[in-house]
Amino acid sequence: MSEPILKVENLKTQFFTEEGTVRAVDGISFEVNEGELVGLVGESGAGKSVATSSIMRLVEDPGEIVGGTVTYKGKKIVDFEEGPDGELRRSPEMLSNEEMRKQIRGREIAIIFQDPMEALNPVFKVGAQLREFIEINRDVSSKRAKEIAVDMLREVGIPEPEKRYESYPHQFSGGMRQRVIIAMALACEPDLIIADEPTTALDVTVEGQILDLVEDLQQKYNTSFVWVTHDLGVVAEICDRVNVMYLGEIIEQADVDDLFHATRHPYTEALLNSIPRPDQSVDELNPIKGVMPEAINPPSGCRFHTRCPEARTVCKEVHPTYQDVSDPDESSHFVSCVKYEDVGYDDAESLDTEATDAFSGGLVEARGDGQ
Amino acid sequence: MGRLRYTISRLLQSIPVIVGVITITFLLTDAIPGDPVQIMLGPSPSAQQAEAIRAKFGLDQPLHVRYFNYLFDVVRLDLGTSLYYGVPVTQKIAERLPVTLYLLLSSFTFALLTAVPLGIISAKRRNKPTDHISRVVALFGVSTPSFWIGLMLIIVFSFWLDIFPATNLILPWESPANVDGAANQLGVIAKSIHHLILPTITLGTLQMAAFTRIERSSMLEVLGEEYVKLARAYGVSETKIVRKHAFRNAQLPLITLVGLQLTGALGGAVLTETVFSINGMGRLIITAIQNQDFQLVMGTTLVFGLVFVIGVILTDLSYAYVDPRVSFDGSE
Amino acid sequence: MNMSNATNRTDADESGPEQPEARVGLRYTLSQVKRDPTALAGLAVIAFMTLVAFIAFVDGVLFDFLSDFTFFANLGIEQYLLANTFWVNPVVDGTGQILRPPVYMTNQLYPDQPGTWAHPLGTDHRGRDVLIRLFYGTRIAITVGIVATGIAMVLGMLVGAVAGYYGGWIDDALMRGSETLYAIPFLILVIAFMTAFGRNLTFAMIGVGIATIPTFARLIRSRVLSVREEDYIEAARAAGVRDRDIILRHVIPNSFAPILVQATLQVGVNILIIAGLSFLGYGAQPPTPSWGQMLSNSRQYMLPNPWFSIWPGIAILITVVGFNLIGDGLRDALDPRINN
Amino acid sequence: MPDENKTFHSQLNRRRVLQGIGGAGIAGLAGCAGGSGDETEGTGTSSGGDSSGGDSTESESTEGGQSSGGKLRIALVKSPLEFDPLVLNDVPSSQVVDRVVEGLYTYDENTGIVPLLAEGSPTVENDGKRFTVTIKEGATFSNGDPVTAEDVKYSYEAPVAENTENASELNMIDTVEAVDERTVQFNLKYPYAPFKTTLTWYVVPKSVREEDKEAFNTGNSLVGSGPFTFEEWQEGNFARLAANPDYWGDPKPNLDEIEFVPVEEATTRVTTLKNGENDIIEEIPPKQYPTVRSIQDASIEEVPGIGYFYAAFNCNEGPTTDPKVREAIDYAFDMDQAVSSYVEPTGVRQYSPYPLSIAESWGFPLDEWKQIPHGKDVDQTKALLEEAGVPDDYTFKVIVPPDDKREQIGITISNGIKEAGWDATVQRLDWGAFLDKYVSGDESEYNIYTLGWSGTPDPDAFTYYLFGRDENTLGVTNGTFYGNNSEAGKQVSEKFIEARRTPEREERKALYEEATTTLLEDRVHLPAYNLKNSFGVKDYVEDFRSHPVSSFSITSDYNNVSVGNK
Repeated sequence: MSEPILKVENLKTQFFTEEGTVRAVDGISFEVNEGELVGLVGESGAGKSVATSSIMRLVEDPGEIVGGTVTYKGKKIVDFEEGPDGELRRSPEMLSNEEMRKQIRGREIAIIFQDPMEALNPVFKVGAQLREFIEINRDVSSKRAKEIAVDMLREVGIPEPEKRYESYPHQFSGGMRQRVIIAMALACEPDLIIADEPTTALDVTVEGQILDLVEDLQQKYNTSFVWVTHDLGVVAEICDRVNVMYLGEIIEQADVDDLFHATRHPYTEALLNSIPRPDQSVDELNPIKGVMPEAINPPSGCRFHTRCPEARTVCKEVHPTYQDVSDPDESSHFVSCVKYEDVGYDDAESLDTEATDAFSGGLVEARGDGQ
Repeated sequence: MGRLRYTISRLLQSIPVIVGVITITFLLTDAIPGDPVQIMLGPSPSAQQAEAIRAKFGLDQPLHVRYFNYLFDVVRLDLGTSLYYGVPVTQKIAERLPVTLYLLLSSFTFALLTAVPLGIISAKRRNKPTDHISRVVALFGVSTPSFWIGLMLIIVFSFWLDIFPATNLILPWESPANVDGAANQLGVIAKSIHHLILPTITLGTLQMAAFTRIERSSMLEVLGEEYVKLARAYGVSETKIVRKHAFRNAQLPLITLVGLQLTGALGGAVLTETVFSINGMGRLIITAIQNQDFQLVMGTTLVFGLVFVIGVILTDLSYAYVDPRVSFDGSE
Repeated sequence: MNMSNATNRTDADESGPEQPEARVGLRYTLSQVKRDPTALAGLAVIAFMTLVAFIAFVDGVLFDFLSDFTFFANLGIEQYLLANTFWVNPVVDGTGQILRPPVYMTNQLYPDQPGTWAHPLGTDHRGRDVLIRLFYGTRIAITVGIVATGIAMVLGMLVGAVAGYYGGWIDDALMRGSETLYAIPFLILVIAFMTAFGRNLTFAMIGVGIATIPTFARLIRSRVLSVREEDYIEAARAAGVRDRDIILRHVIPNSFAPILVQATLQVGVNILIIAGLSFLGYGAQPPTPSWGQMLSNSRQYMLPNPWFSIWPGIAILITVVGFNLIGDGLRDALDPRINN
Repeated sequence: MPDENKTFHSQLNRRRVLQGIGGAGIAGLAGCAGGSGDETEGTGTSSGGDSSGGDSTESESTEGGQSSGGKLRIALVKSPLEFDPLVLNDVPSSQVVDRVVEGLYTYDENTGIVPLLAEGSPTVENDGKRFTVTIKEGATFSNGDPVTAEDVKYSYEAPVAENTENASELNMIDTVEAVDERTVQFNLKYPYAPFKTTLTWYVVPKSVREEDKEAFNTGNSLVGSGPFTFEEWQEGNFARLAANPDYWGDPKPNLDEIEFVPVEEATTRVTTLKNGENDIIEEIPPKQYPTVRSIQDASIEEVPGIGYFYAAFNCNEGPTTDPKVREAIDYAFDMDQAVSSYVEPTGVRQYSPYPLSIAESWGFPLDEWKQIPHGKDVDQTKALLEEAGVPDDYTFKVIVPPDDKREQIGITISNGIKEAGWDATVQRLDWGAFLDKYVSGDESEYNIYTLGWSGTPDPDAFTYYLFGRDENTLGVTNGTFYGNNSEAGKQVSEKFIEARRTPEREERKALYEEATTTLLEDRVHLPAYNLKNSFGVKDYVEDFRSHPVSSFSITSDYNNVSVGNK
C-alpha cells in the first residue's frame, strides 16, 4: 500500500473552559489513503468536528491542540516534541500558521461544512465567493478564476451557471448551496476534502443527489475524502473505511463492510441497531439508551460503560486499548473494548447501567458523574 | 428595483407618523398653562392689542379648528409665524437646522470613525487587554451624561489649556467676512472644525460608545459564522476576513442602531447646544417651549419628526445596500 | 425578506437583547449571571447605591420625627443641619468663601483652601455638605430611574401585547403610535409634557415613562408574534385555551428575561435622561437634591471649583455603569453565543 | 383717574427682558431702557486716535495689534432680535441699537440727563404740560440727512400710532409739533413729572423708516445719528457695527468695528473672556467673580444698575393679607445674609424700591428705611403666626421665576417658615407661567413671590407699576394687590399716583417718602437687592465704562473705547 496522504496519530485537542478542561479529541489515530473515502462516525458531541478542525488547524479559542501528529503528504500539520523540561512543545517541523494558510488550506485540503445555509456569505455574490477562493488557491487570474468557477458550477449540476454566478446565496435552495460549496471545494483542486456532515441539513432526496454527485466527482478527480457524519446509512453508501468516535476517542475502525457485518464494539453495534438497515430486517429499532456524558469529565475506564448493554465491573476500571483485532481474512480492524483484552471481562460482574436491564434509577451515571 | 418608488412609498407611509407628531405636539402645547399673548406683550397689553394678536395668530379659534387649520397650513408648507421672533417659522428653521445637522453629522462621523475600528479590534482581540480597555471606554461612554462631558471638556480644553474655543459654532460655508481671522473659505473651514471639536466629542461620545458595543458584539457574532470559518479554511488571511468577509455583515446591526440613535442624538443636541451656546434646533425648541411660541414648537417638532422619518428611510436604504437579502419589492 | 415594514425589522434588530430560546428561563439567566464577575460588580455597585439611598430615605424620615437622631449626625459629621437638604439654613463661613475642595485634593485656583474631614467633598453654595447631597440624590436617581422604567414597562407590555395579540389595524395603529413617540426626541417630548402638566419629578418620571413605552412595546410585540407561531401555543389554542390566557400565561412569562435585561439597561438610560432634564431645569424642584440639578447649579461654580461639577457627574456615571453591567451580564447570560 | 396713562415702561416687565434675566441669571439689564441713548453732547475733545480711516467694513484687525481702531467683541447674554428702535423691546437689541441711534437727551456718566441731539435743556411751560426742545445744529444721520424736528415728531408719534410694544412709554404725550426745522414742542395730556427721561427716546429718520419698515427692523436699512452704523446681523450668532465715518458729534469713535455675540451660559462667557474669544463679557454671576479676577489680563468693570429685586406678598387672599403674618415672615429669615450669600458681589443690598443712585439723588431717608426689616428671629415668627391664627398645617406657597438668585431668596424664606414649624414650598416657574400666576391674586397660586423690576432713574418707574391700583397696574404689574384689604394700601397707591403728576420736586419727594415708609412698615414688599451692570474686560480694552442706565458706554463725551495691543 502506498503511503497514506493523511496520517493522524494520537491527536489530542482540549478546550480550556472555566468549568474545566474538555478533552474533546483525546488521542485519535487514523489514515486516509489517496482516492479513499474515509468515514468518521459518531453521535453529536463525540468530537468529530473538533477532529476535523484540528486537522485544518482551525480550532478556536479556548480550544487548543495539545498533542499528537498530523502528517499530510510528509508535511507536519501538527507535530510536538518534548522540550527540555519534559513539556510538550511544537516541533520545528510543524507548519506555521502562515504556511498552513498558504500551503494547506483550500489548496491541499478543502472543507465542506454541515450547513450550506450558513456557509455562504449572504452579502456577496456566489460567483465572487467562488472566484476568490479559486484565485487564492490556484494562482490564476481573476478572469480565469471566473471561468473555472462557472465550469465548476456546471459540473456540480447548477443550471445556467453563468447567470447563477451573479446570484446571491439567498437566491439558492439549500441543496443548490451545498452544490456550490462542493464546487468551491473541488474548484481549488485539493487532494483531500473534509466533508463535515455535508448532508445533515438537507432533506433526504437532496441528500441522495448530493451523495451521488460526490461519488461521481470523487471518482473523476480521484480526491480523497474524510466524511464526517452521524448517519451510518450515508457511511454505508459512500465510504471505503470507517472510524467510529465516542467521547473524543476512536473506538472502532474497519472497512465499511467489516464494520457493518463483523461489528466488534458494542457501541457500533448499538449504533447499527438504532438505524434501519436495508440488509437486515428487525422487528424494532433500539435507540441507544442514555445521553453521551460530557467530555469535561468522562467516565472512568471505558468511556462507553455508562451506556453499554454489555458493561461489566471491569469496564469501569480498565481503559481499553485500541488494537487490531482483525481476522486473518480481514484488512485491519481496530477496536477499543475490554472484551478483546485479557483483563478479566468474562469473570466480571455485570454492571447496572441504563442500558442494562437491571438499571432502573435516575440519570446520575448518565450525567457523566462517573462513580 | 424601485429604490425611488420604495422611498416615495415609505415617505407616504410615514404620513401617519408625521400627523401623529403634529397631534401629540398640538395637544401638549395647548395644555401648557399661560397665555402666549401675555408673554409676548408683557403684562400690560391693552385689550385691543391682545385681541389683534389673538386674531392674527388664530388663537381665538376653538382647539379643533386650530388643529385642522394647522394641518392644512402644513400641507401648504406654511408653518406660520413665530410669536417670539416675529418671523416665519420656516425661516427660523432654515437658519437653525443646518447648524444642528452639521453638528449631528459631525458627531455621527466621529462616532462611526472611532467606534467601528474600536469595535472590530475589540472583537478580534477578544478578552485581551485592548478589548478590555475598549469595553471599559464604551461602558463609560454609554453611562456618562453627555452634558457633563461637555462641561468637563470646557473646563479642561477651553479654560485651563485654552486649546479649543467653548462657543460659537461656525458653519463651514459661512462667508469669510463674518469669521474672525479667516482670510478665505479655507480659513473658515479650519475655524469651523476647530470650533466643532468639543461639541462633537460631547454629542458623539454616547453614540460612539453605543456603536462600539454593538460593533464588537456583531463582529464577534459574525466572526463565529460558518462563512467566516469557511473563508479561513480556504486560506483567506485574517486581515482580509475582517475587512471583507465579516465587515459588511457586521455593519448591519450598526446601521439599524444608527437610525434608532438619531432621535436620541437630537435630544442630546439640545443639551450640547445649551452647554456650548450653539444656536441650533435644540435651543430653538427650548426657547419656543419656554415662551409658548406654539407655532415654533409645532414647526420644530415637525421638522424633528421629518428628520427622524428621513433618517429611518436612509437607514433602510443603506441596510438594503449592504444586505442583498433585502429587496424593495417584497419578493425574495 | 421583505423590508416594506421597517418596524418589523427594527423589532428584531433592536439593540435590546436577542430573543432567547423559550426554555431559557429567568432562573437559568440568574444562575448564569452569578458566574459573571462584571455583572456581580454591577450588582455590588447598585446594592451599595441602593443602601445609600435607603439610608438617606430613613435618615430623612427620622429627621422629620426625631430631629436629633440621624445616621449622618451619628457619623460625626458636624453641622448636620447643613446636610439635611430639605431643611437648611445657609451658613457662610467668616471669609465668605464657602466653596471648598475635598480634603485630599488641592484646587489649582485656590491652593490655600483646605477641605475638612467634616465635609469630605466640601460644601456647596448654600453651605450644604456635598457628600450628603449626593447621598440624597442617589435616592432620587434610583427611585426615579426605576419608577420611570416601571411605567414604561407596564404600559409597554400592555401596548405590545395588545398590538401583537389583536394584530390588524389595532396593531398598525399602536405601532404607528409608538413610532410617533419615537419620532419626537424624548427629551423634547418630556420637556413639553412637563411644561404642560407640571415641572416636578413626578411628571418627569411619567413623561420619561411614556416616552420610552415604544422600547418595551416593540419587545413584547415581537415576542407575541413569534411565540404565537410556536407549536405549543398552537396546541394550546387548538385545545381551546383563550388567546388572552396564552399571552398572560405563556408569552409574557417567556419574555420576562429579555424584558428584565431591557429594563435594567433602561433604568440606566432613564437616570441619564432625568439628569439631562434636571440640567435644563426640568426635574426635581430646588431644595430637593438631584444629581442633574446639582450639576446644573454647579455650572456657575465650575471654574472656581470644578469639583462641584465632577462629583455629581461621577455619581451618575457609577450608578449607570452599575445598571449597565447588570444589564450586560443578563444579556450575555441570555445570549450564550456572544460570551460563552 | 381714568385717562391716566403709562409712562416709561421699565424693561423688566417685558417678556424678553425677563427672559434674559431668568435664563442666565443676568443682572446687568436693569435700566437698559429702550429709550436711553447714551451718547452725550460732545464737549470734550476726542480722546484718542479717531477713526478717520474708519470706513472699516472689511476690517480684519483682530489678529493684529493695531493700537488705534480695531475691533471689539462683546459677549452679551442673549442675541438681539430686532433693530427698529421704535419697535424693539428687549435688552440685547437696545444694547446694539444704542450705538447706532441717539436721542434728544441722554444720561451722563451717572443718572443725570444731558443734551445730546438737543441744544441745552428743554423749556417747560404750561404747568409742566409743555416741553420745547431745540435740535443741535449740524446733527446728521449717518446717511447725511440732517436731524429735523419732523424726524423727532415722527419718532415720538409712530410707536403710539403703530401701537408697537413701546406705545405705553410715550402715550402721555398728547401732541408733538414741529415748530420749525429745529424746534419741537411736546404737549402732554397731563403734567408728567419724569418726562425728561422720556426725552431720551430714540430719534430715527422718518423718510428711511417709512420707506421700508421691515428692512429698518432687520437692520438692513437702519440709520441713526450715532457713532456707529449697522453692518450685519445673524440671529443667535452675531451683530456687527462699524464706525460711522461721518459722525456729526464728538468724539469720533476709536473703534472700527464692534461685534456683539450672544453667550448665554455664564461659565462659557467667562471662559471666552479668559481665552480671548471675546474682549468684553457682560454679566458676571456672583461665584464667577474670583475666577474673572484670577484672569491675569482682565478686570471687572461694574456699576449698580437701576433695578430693584424684592420679595412680595399676596395681599389679596390668604394669611399674607394680614400684616402680622408678613412681619412674621420677615422675622423668619435674614435678608441681609441671604443677599450676601447669593447676590454679592454681583449686586448690593437694597432697602427700598429705589436704587441707591435714585435714593441718594432724591435724598430719601435711607437710614430710617434701613431699620425697618427685622433680623432673623424664628420665635417671633412662631408667635406672630400663632397670633394671626395661621393653621398649623398651612402650607405657604412661594413662587419664583427661573433665576437662581431670586430662587435662592425664595428658598431662604421657605426654609425660615419651615423652621418656625409651618410648611412652605418653593416653585420655580417658567416666565410664561410665572407672569400668569403672580398677578392673579389667587391664594392657591401664591402667598409670596420674588421678582425684579427696573426702569428709568426716576422713583415713579418703581412706584407706579408696583403699587399702583389702576387698571393699568393692578393685577397687571402689581401682584401684591396691596390695598385690597387695607386703607393704608389704598392711600399709598394714591400718593404714588399723585406724585407722578406733581411737577414740583420737593412735593413729590414728600409723597414718595410717606408712602414708601408706610409700605415698608406694612411689609408689602421685602426689598432685597439691586444688581450691578458688571463686565469682564480684557486689559487691552481701554476706557470701557459700564453705565447704570444703559448698561455700558462705548463712545461718549466721557469715554471712548479703543483696543490696544492684545
